[in-house]
Amino acid sequence: MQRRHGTTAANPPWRLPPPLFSARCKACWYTAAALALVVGSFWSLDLQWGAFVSMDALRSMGRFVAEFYPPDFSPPFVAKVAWSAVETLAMSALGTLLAAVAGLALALPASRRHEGDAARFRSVARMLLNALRAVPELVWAALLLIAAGLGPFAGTLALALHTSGVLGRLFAEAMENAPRDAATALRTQGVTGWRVLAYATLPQVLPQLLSYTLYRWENNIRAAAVLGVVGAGGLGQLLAFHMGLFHMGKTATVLIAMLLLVAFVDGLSFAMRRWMK
Amino acid sequence: MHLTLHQVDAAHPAARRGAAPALRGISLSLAPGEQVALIGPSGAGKTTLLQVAAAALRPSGGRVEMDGTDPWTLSVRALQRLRGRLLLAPQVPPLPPRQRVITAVLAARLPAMSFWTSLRSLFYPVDIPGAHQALERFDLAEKLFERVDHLSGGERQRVGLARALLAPASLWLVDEPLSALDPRRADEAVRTLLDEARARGATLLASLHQVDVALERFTRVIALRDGAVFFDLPSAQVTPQRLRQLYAQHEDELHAPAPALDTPAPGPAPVVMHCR
Amino acid sequence: MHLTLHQVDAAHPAARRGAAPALRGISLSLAPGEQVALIGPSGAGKTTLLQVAAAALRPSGGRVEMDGTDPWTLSVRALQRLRGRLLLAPQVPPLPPRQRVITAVLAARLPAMSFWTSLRSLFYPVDIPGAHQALERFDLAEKLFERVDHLSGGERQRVGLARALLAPASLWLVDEPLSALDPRRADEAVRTLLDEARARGATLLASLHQVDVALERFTRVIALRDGAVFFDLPSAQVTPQRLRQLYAQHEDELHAPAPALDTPAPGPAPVVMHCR
Amino acid sequence: MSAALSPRVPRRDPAWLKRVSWTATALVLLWPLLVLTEFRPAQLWSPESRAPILNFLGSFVPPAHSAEFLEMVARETWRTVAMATAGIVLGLVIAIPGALLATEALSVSLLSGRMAPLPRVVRQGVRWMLIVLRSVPELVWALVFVRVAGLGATPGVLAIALTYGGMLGKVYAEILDSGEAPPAQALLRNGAGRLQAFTYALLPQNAAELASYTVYRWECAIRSSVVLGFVGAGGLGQQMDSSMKMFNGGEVATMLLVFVALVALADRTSAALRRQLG
Amino acid sequence: QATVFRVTAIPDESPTELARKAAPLMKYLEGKLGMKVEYTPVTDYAAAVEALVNKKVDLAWFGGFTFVQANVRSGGKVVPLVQREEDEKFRSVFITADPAIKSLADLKGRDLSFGSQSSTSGHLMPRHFLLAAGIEPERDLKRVAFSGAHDATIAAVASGKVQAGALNISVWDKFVADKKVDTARVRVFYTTPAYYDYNWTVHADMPAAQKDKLSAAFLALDKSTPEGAQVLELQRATRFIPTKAENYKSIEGAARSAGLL
Ligand SMILES: Nc1ncnc2c1ncn2[C@@H]1O[C@H](COP(=O)(O)OP(=O)(O)OP(=O)(O)O)[C@@H](O)[C@H]1O
Ligand SMILES: Nc1ncnc2c1ncn2[C@@H]1O[C@H](COP(=O)(O)OP(=O)(O)OP(=O)(O)O)[C@@H](O)[C@H]1O
Ligand SMILES: [Mg+2]
Ligand SMILES: [Mg+2]
Repeated sequence: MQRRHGTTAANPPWRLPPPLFSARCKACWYTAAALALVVGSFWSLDLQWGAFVSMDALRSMGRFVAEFYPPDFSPPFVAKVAWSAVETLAMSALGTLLAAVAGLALALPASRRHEGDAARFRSVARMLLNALRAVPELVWAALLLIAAGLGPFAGTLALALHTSGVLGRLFAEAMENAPRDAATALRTQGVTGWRVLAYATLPQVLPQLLSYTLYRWENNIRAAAVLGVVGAGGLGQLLAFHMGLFHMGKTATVLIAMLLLVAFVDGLSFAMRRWMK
Repeated sequence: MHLTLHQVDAAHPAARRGAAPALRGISLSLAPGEQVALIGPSGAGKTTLLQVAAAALRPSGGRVEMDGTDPWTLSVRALQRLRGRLLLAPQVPPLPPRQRVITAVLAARLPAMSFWTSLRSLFYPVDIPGAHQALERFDLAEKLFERVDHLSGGERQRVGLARALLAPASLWLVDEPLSALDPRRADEAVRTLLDEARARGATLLASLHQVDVALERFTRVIALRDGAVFFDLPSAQVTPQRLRQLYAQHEDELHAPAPALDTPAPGPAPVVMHCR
Repeated sequence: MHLTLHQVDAAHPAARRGAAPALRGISLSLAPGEQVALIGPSGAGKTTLLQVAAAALRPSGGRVEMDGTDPWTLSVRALQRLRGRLLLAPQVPPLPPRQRVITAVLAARLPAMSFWTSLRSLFYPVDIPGAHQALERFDLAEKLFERVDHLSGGERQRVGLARALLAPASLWLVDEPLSALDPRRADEAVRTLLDEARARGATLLASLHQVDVALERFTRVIALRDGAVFFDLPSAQVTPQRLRQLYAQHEDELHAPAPALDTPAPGPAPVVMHCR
Repeated sequence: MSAALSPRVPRRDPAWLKRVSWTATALVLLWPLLVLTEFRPAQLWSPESRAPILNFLGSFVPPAHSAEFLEMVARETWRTVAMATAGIVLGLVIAIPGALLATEALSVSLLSGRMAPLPRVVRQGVRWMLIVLRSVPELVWALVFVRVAGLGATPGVLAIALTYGGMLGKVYAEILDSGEAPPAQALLRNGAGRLQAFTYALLPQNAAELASYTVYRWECAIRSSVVLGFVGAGGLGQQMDSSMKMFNGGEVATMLLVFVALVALADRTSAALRRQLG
Repeated sequence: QATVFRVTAIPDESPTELARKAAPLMKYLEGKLGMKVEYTPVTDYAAAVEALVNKKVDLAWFGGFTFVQANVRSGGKVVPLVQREEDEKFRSVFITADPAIKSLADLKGRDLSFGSQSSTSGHLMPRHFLLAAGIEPERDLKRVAFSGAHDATIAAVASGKVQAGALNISVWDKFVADKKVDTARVRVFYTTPAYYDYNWTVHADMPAAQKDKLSAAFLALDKSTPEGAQVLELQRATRFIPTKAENYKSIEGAARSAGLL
């Protein structure tokens, strides 16, 4: 209320436009850098779009897809696929569960949840999270296979290690981003630490955390497929085996099983979010 | 608790550069057990003042003292302990969605709860009767196990107030406690707050837009305008003329003869009407 | 716009089973250009009624009609077009954090904007003067380019109201527009709303807790209690006795002789005092 | 106001039984998981497994640093970054419309309680499409595209685009749904269009989250070791895969360092984006 | 496509190794064919098969089994041109680092790693001879893994990840010769009988003149010239000889009986 702006003034304040671009506008530079990267990428890759326009190309793709029909639904094979699916599900579920717990534990020191937060271990925790997730599952698996031998245990741990890096980071960001008023209210009352977390921050970010976790689970179903190739068993091993041998019918069955697993987790995450609403 | 502010300036960390500070040279002193209303036009700095008084916002100048100690010189631990003795109820009740009323209300007890009790309370509320009683004071007992995001606006606000009753605080800083309440419940709420504060000897500072309530129920009224104290008087000395000036919109109105408001000027002592 | 409700029942989808419905058998009719205040105790169903009137909540029974058509029989397209002609300003202003005031205010224009214009407006606001003027009506012009999460509570509320002035609507449903405003700005805001609505011939239904404002400024007052219409009268016929009954807390108070409120019973016509 | 008439204090939390039974169910479900995955942590520390793993880890130092190898790593790194970028950009073409169609935050009919049948079908359809896109492994997509584009970067990039399109679409939709609903609802209720509600209410809230998720996915695409090598597109992931299979610790270490650097870069970028948008 | 001649190979060894091996041969072919020759390493057997069947590459290095797969998938439209002399009598070896394993029968209840599932010498033929010895891998072994490539199998056995592995004898010999494996610990405990394996295959639609030019180029490789010596050395071949589809009938039979085709 310091100054009153009349609409009749010679140069009313609204005539002064907010600048759209200035050299200090970091966002503009980021946009430019991103554009340069995208253009550079496409330019250096010489992708062959021409090949896709012909009718022939589409027909040939169609033929490949058609080979998947009919899927092999013979009972022994379906039983085998079902068992592998259970194995994959177990590996991915336990891996994700462990990762969610470890990720949350690491996300706490890695996030600055309020202005006054010194967050002393933030950079250390972030570095640890980065390292965990910079190492791909496959590398973790190879390391752990040496230690634990072939089998699902190594695969599970590999998933858990990589995923805790991923989830830890996502959790930390979700918590830093959450609305702060509820937590601030408790904090001005002298409550600290995990109790603020449990009574104010978590109820707010829980859907987000849950949805990231479930989503990572889904991802890990696919990742478990890759690990299967290294001898961890499950759908992945079946897929690689039959796909490599061009057993298209059997491959189709395995694909359907994977689709169902992913759809199951997707449905679960949908239901969870609905339930939390 | 004894609260003193000496020449306090404060600005919001996110405020744009060049903006006027939200508080300028505020000095005031609240005796233990005093009950003070804070009034002033929108944007005057009431919320900011409450935040400063709650040691939630660090003043950019001046000194805050609580029972003689400056909270900003304390160690983190001691500051936390000090904060355990005060309660700030924000303008918008800070209730995390999806939380149940009982959990939200019991959260006020956290400073006094041990680690294990607070953990246990997440799974099974520790003090159902206590929460029930606090809610009942605000006529909300039947919503005890409801989720806070399933409440109406006024119900949420009352949940926020019920927290005050459970907090182990000796300084209550309440921001616009009545904004979403109907006259009857507003009256009841303010009486409950005052009675409880008196019973515990807690100092109460409440910002209000309901001038009539402020004048009738509180013994002292502090008015803010543009970040500075406009007046700080016993309620009986607050004249309609002063109020008009307080809420006047433009500088010129402040000094010019009071514009003809469309209200007949009331007598010297404020008479409270059915508008409560 | 002509709004009619016939025997409308409504319940919140998330309400727990067995809870009483939020609205029971509401019938009312608003003529085009009428200006009606909606009062009632907290939790009475005011917000719910406004939602039903805005075709935002589907009634579980009864019929809603806007200019003679039931919105729930319309196709989605037609319903969305119809919604373009009404404005619901919620109790808590729905402002996304990080947005600037000007963008938030101009968002009211969206139904009338093409997609490209609205996209362009994100990069450079299309109607700065219009937004400035609307904000000026609420004494907030200097916050034009501020971020909404850097505003005080009352300022946010006024941003929400300024949206109404820009919306191309002929039915305004405003939920507690004055809750966070000081008396002077509240008076100004309600006058602005009423004047603008009158100037455009828009129907205005505003829920309020400020009974004095409702009686003084609006010609008709609808009172809700426990989800049903308690009275629906011209303002002049609303007696203090009726108001006491409306806000009474317990069923027994409703029928027993009115308890001695700590207010001297005022004369038949409500006198508005400085409590505005 | 019935409670005032019967001011009985509730004795028990009504949600208690439900909580106990859910916790019990979860614990019961955990058991078969532990059995199926042969969860025996002690095994990791058995003496016979300690020696080989220490051996392998020992071979990490010194990291491979011959000029030839470093040059190869640099070349492959750029190639991977380029392919990941191209793949993600093409993926966005699928993900953005998919997310806009799938998110419930923009449902007009949901405003009034229940979603209408047609939008529900569309939404389900889009969700299934996204599920199919991301649950078919990259190798299958790659083989489909090998038929038309031959070996090289094209099928790899397309395979990334399809799978990542499906993933991003789903996550975008969930991010939009888990934000605060009232601003978008208010706009829709006042008659604004879906895209308008998206740009005016959902984006300002969620832009930071969306941007940082995209950067994270980009980083994943770089790491993704399987897709690109299949079809001869090369890339750092493929190198890593083969060095790993050969237990060539030095090479693995060098590439891990590159990965860590890329991850740190992505982290910085995303933090900066967050600060800008948040 | 007329200007570039595209070549690929199944990734029975790590792609970097393959690319290194292929470089001199490509240069040699470039000279003989008079056009640019481009080599693309892939990490998946199926990708190589699909690429040749769909004429996305002109020449491919196949194993016996991959050739059969390509032959079946193209409806007999691929032609094997040449093979190494060694490929007429190719063998696989079973290796182990476990002193307790002395014969195929000892494998029961142990872990075994094959190479790739599409490999002839790393999977099909070892499986064939295991079956002949009365061992059904899925039933009798504890776990079957696919390392993906022959060298990877050696590494897996040497590191103790699996107790036994089956692979291509020429890779094994190469590893032993280069001392890349500790023969005191890892040893061969079974060598299979001989069978036909690797060849260079083209699509049947390739013009006859080019086909002839190509086989002539391969057949002309000779250890006495420095260039020929280098190529043959890297290909681990003494010389190339012509081959024909009929040679691989027995592999096809083995594949069918093992249920892999
Ligand atoms: N989202 C919701 N889910 C379930 N129940 C609700 C929800 N919102 C409100 N209710 C219940 O519906 C009833 C009417 O609520 P409504 O919000 O309409 O009240 P109101 O008259 O606006 O009250 P106030 O003055 O406090 O804003 C209340 O009992 C409330 O608890
Ligand atoms: N988070 C913030 N960042 C920057 N400036 C702020 C912030 N919050 C408030 N302000 C500004 O500080 C000044 C004082 O705000 P404050 O919230 O204290 O006012 P108030 O007296 O509580 O008003 P109201 O009655 O509207 O709630 C106002 O000009 C306001 O715009
Ligand atoms: Mg305030
Ligand atoms: Mg309401």
